Amino acid sequence: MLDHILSILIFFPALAAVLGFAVNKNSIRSYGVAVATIEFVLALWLWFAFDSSVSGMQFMEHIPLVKAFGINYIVGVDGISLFIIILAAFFTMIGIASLGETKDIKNMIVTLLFLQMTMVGVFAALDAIVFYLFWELSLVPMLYIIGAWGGPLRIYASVKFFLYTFTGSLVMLVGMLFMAYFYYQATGEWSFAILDWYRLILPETFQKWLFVAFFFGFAIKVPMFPFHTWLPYAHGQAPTIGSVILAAILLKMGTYAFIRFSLPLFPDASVYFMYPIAVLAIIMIIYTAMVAYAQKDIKQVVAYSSVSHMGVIILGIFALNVEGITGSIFLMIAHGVVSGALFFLVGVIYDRRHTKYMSEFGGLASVMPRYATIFGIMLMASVGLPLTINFVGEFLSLLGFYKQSHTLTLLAGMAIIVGAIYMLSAYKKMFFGVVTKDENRNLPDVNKRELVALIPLTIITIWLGIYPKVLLEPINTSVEAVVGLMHEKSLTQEAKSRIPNLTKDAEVITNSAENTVENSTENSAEEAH
Amino acid sequence: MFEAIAFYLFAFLTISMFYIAVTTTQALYALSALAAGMIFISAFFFILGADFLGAVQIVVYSGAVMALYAFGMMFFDTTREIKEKQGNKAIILGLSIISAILVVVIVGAPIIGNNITAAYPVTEGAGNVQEVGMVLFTKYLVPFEVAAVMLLVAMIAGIVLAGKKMDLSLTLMSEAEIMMMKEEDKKVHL
Amino acid sequence: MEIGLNHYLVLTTILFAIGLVGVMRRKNLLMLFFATEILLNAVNISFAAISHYYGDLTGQMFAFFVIAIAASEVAVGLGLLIVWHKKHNNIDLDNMSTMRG
Amino acid sequence: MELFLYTALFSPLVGSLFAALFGASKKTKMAGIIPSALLGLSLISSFVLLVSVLSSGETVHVEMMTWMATGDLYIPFGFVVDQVSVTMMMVVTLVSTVVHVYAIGYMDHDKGFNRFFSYLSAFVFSMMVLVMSDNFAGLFIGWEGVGLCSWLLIGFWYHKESATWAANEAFIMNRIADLGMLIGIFLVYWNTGTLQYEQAFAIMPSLEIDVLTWMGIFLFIGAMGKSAQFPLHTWLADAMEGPTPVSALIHAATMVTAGVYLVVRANPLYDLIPSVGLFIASLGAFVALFAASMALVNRDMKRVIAYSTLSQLGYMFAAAGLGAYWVALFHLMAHAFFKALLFLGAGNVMHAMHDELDPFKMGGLNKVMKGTFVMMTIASVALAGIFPLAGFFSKDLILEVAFVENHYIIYSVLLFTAGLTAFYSFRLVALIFHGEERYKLFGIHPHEAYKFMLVAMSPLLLLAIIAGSFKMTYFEMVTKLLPATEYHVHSSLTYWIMTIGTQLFVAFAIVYAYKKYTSRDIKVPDGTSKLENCFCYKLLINQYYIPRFYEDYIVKSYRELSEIFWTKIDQKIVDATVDGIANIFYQTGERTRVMQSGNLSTMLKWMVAGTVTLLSLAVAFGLAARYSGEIKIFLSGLGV
Repeated sequence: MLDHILSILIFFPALAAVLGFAVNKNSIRSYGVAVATIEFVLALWLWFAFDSSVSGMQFMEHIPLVKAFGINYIVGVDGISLFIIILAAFFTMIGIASLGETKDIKNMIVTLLFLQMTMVGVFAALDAIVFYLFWELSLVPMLYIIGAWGGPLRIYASVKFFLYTFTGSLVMLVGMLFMAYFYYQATGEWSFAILDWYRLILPETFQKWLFVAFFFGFAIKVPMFPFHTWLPYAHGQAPTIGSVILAAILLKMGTYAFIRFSLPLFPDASVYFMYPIAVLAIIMIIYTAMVAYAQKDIKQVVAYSSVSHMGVIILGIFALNVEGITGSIFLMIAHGVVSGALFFLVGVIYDRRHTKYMSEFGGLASVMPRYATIFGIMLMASVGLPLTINFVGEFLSLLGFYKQSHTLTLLAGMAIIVGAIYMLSAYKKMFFGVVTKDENRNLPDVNKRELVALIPLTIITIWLGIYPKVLLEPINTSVEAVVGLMHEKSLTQEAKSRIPNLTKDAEVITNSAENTVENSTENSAEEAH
Repeated sequence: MFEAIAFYLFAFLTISMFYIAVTTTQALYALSALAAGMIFISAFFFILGADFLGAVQIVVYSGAVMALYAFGMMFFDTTREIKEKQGNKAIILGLSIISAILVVVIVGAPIIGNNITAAYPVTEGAGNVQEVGMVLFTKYLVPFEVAAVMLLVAMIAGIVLAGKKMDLSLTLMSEAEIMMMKEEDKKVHL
Repeated sequence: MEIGLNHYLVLTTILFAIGLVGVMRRKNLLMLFFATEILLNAVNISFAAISHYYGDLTGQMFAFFVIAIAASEVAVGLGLLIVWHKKHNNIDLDNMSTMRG
Repeated sequence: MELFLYTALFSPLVGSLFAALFGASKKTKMAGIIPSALLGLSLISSFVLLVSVLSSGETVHVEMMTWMATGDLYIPFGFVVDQVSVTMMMVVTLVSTVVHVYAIGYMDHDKGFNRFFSYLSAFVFSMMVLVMSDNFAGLFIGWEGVGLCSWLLIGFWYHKESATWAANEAFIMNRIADLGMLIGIFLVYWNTGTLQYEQAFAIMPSLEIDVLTWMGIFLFIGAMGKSAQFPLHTWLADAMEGPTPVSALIHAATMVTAGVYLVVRANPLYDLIPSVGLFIASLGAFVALFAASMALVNRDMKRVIAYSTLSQLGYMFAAAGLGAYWVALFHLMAHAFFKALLFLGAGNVMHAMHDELDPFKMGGLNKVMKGTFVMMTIASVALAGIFPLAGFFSKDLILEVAFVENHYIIYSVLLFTAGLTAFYSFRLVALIFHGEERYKLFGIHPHEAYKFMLVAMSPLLLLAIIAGSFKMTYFEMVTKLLPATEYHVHSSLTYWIMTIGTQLFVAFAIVYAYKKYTSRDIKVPDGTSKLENCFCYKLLINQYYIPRFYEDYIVKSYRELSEIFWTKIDQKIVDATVDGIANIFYQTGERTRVMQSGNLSTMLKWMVAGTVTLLSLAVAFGLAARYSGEIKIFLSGLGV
């Protein structure tokens, strides 16, 4: 069973979702919780069985789909993707468990289970086509969730979300096809397997073009400035569970793909585009934080804060060294937990008052002390207080990028200031002061069902803030392999100097890569040029 | 010389007949002009030595098709003037001429380029009908049979389509009756 | 004054143009059928002419099949036309707008 | 020894968690007593450690577990008890134990009693982490931890708008400085490859001076925020919105001195960059004078003491900047005792006066509040630096340092400030405890605080008196770690002239303050007197207009800029562009929809048009293919 655990993880929720149509409406909730719990336990088992000293892919499965074009069903997991898969399983579980009174709850749970399939699929896929398939499929359940259970502007928001991200991924698809074609040119065989692509050394100009093509797909998903405008709408209109999954997992696809595709495939282009992307990331950090400060709707504040934090993740990725990339992966998980929790929290108050405007609240700290406490912990995690999960990621990301540029890091570090500004002022508006509105006087505090989601998230937030080593170790091993590969593959002098040389891993890479393939690639690339 | 005169004469006649056919408001005139034009076209076939084709043209077009139209027209109220809104004539004319020229260029290009050789050269000493028969029943046998079936299908289709409610005649019915019939139709559909 | 292929081609051009004018200009469906016949015949002439000048029978064969198709088209088309007329009491093109997008 | 270390470190945390258990429930005395007892335990452990360090000179260094490790980075949770940190530990645990016990009485009637002790103990834990950590990252944990607790405690009465505002201001301003600190930490890591103090400081001498200078500057920016140095000083005065024990513990004795601690801790670094040190000293001297001047006229008892704290922090930085780290640390310690005492005394007065803060509305309280009166007077004398109280030894030492190091400007500024300090301290004492009983006008019936609160304050009183006598012991201990520079004025004559002169100057300031503010015709100022209308007074009472400047130009513009970013740029430009692109397609569809009018005639026309287009393309491509050779020649002729 362990040999096929990834396939089981991917297709079990989908199968369960199909069967879910036949389940009685009254028992669908427990059915959903059961399925998601099994899935989560399986994911934990995956972690348990995972060997963190191995840098390469584990639990690989390989089934040819279209032999003539080298399209295979390949899945595998390494330290980079492992925890995001677990996080996806975790969020689906607590998401379903804490689902409030929802119309068409059956459809919702079935959709969530489908969504889980696509999420796990994206992070486990090692074939570009399979990856693309899950990447696009993930849009469909989300579109449905926003469109069917969303707020008044839900149609606009969902269509915008769908079309925007879809457009980006089409450009990415072109890049993938070209990449496969290039592989064909170099080796005489078609292949969409990412691990095969890793062995290709592309000439710099090709790298740049392909990097840009992939960048569009990823950047819109992240979303990077100036492609971020779909996000506030999507978050603003989506139901709580939609926002949670969107913020916690779906956004991570973009940043994950940067690490999986852009960096190892195009090391020179990554170095070449490092500064422009860093500048974009800094604009993201500061600009969206300021926009968040101007919001009147608490959910929008959290949404924009999401964008701001994603900027730090991008910055960490383009630090191009072990510290930065490890930090950014950790921050992905951290941000997933924290912003997921924040969206849950916003959902709690929305369920009670059916408004998200901060001006409607005030003085909630005395009415709902437990809620205020959990919100406060998450707020502090969001502003990156040490010993919370976010700090580790932010610290490492910024630390990593400091190696590349001092000034830009100084600017990016503004994140900790501007983040504090909007978060604290939002908290002040909602929780401090005296209760002014009568409706707020008798609000019930968080109930058990909500605590099911919030308590584990709080525990994780603090636990991983104090003891991040459990995650950092496997992540570190895989990231070292990626960085080593990048250093090995890079052509330009600048890239060689920017990407640190990790000798111990470099040897392994050289052995595995076939020099002949590389040479022929280079030759044909020259001809094509 | 004779050929030239014949060509120009029939060219003039065909063009004018067809011109009348597309411009006249009277359906009957159009029908007559079209039938005449068809017959004149068969003259070209004869000039070009395609005797069989010429004969078919007369039989099928001037005979069968025109008769069909004539029968068809009996159903319609041909005396009724149909108002035809007209768009921009320049566009219509321009588009027609350009596309006609393009069609001819495309069809004629390989010939002008002298790149083609005859796939089924005309057999010396045999009449046109014989030649056609030989090609038609060897190389084009299958298409020929298919065409035959198609004609059969078309015939049946025509009968079925036109044969519904043959007992009614809109031309003879009054407006009120027609309206009533339509109402009933709607009810059935609902 | 030798009549060459070009003469025929010019003639068919003119006839084809007339046919197209008919197609676009007429609003009476019956007239539209007439115009279609003209188009087909124009092409038939060019087939026959090319066949003649190149000593190749293929052109004639095509013309033959075109005639066959034209005949069946008329049969079916006319049938449809009659049904339409029975339903709507006219055969005006402008009234056929159920395909408005 | 490790056991004592862990006890000292974690018992406040246990206390905090214990109190947090009762956070949402009704007030229980236990929530106050248990954390206080645990803090006492921590105090005892710290004392044991102090004795051990003092007697054997050995330091305790433990590594609890790994925190972060990736790439070459390795950060453990490591703790060290050496001469410097044990001093700080003593100060922190001692003052906080006193404050905890005091707060049991002070917060007696407050609804958030349990919550308060949870926060307060959490603060002590963070502070302990800060001082005991053996690396910069651990320092930063404590650094941010105390910031968080400070936010929680300033905003403790969260229903008060001013309190929450002050809390947020304090947090955000500290964050600005923390960025500097973070950058400093990055610089240390990338240049030395480690964040452990020992290793990092060992590598530093081999680094370039530029790098070291930047390191020093950025770390000091961090220190500036926490220690409220100019221009990040405004939060400290506003932080007085918090409960008074908080002000005593956090905003006088411990947290604000973290900056000084950092500079002292990083002494190997600052020794290498004397120019930065000089800057620190100058800034310290400036802040000393600057803050003291604002204290002269302020009419809020707690704010006066806050400015006094600020001013004393300036002294400490002046000493640290000049390389006299042990002097700075000594003053830090002495200051912690008497300033905490002063604040707690002020707390008693506040309680007695029903939270009235304006000393002009008090007067003559010495009759009702004898104990408090004595304590505050002694604390003020110590603050003024009168022999033989604690302040004399530490403050005079700083003056000597400035003199010996030949920085006469700094010396004279500090000397002048000493006079101001004496003046405003006794202005306060005189206004509160002497003169007419003006409070009667407001119908207040003051009463003395609980006995046990006064008893709780007594250790501080004792230390404020006798701390000076530890000077030599302390010197011997701490100089095992810090540069052991003894500062002696060259000739003993100069020394005596200086010391006696200073004492006389200070004594004169005290007498003058007494004379001026004990007189019978002190009235509650109503803004009409000549003094109140003069420019200097206005400048000082408005804190040099700096808070207003921040509010009008920075906060407001930030808010407006945010608004513009959102409404103008995000919605009108970025999002509008996206929607615009979508609209182009939509409009194209809308326009071309006319083609699908359903009118067969029109559609036929479009069909013909389409045919024409396709045919033209066919012809064009055919020609291009036919004449490709010629086209190539032609194009190459054109130079394409």
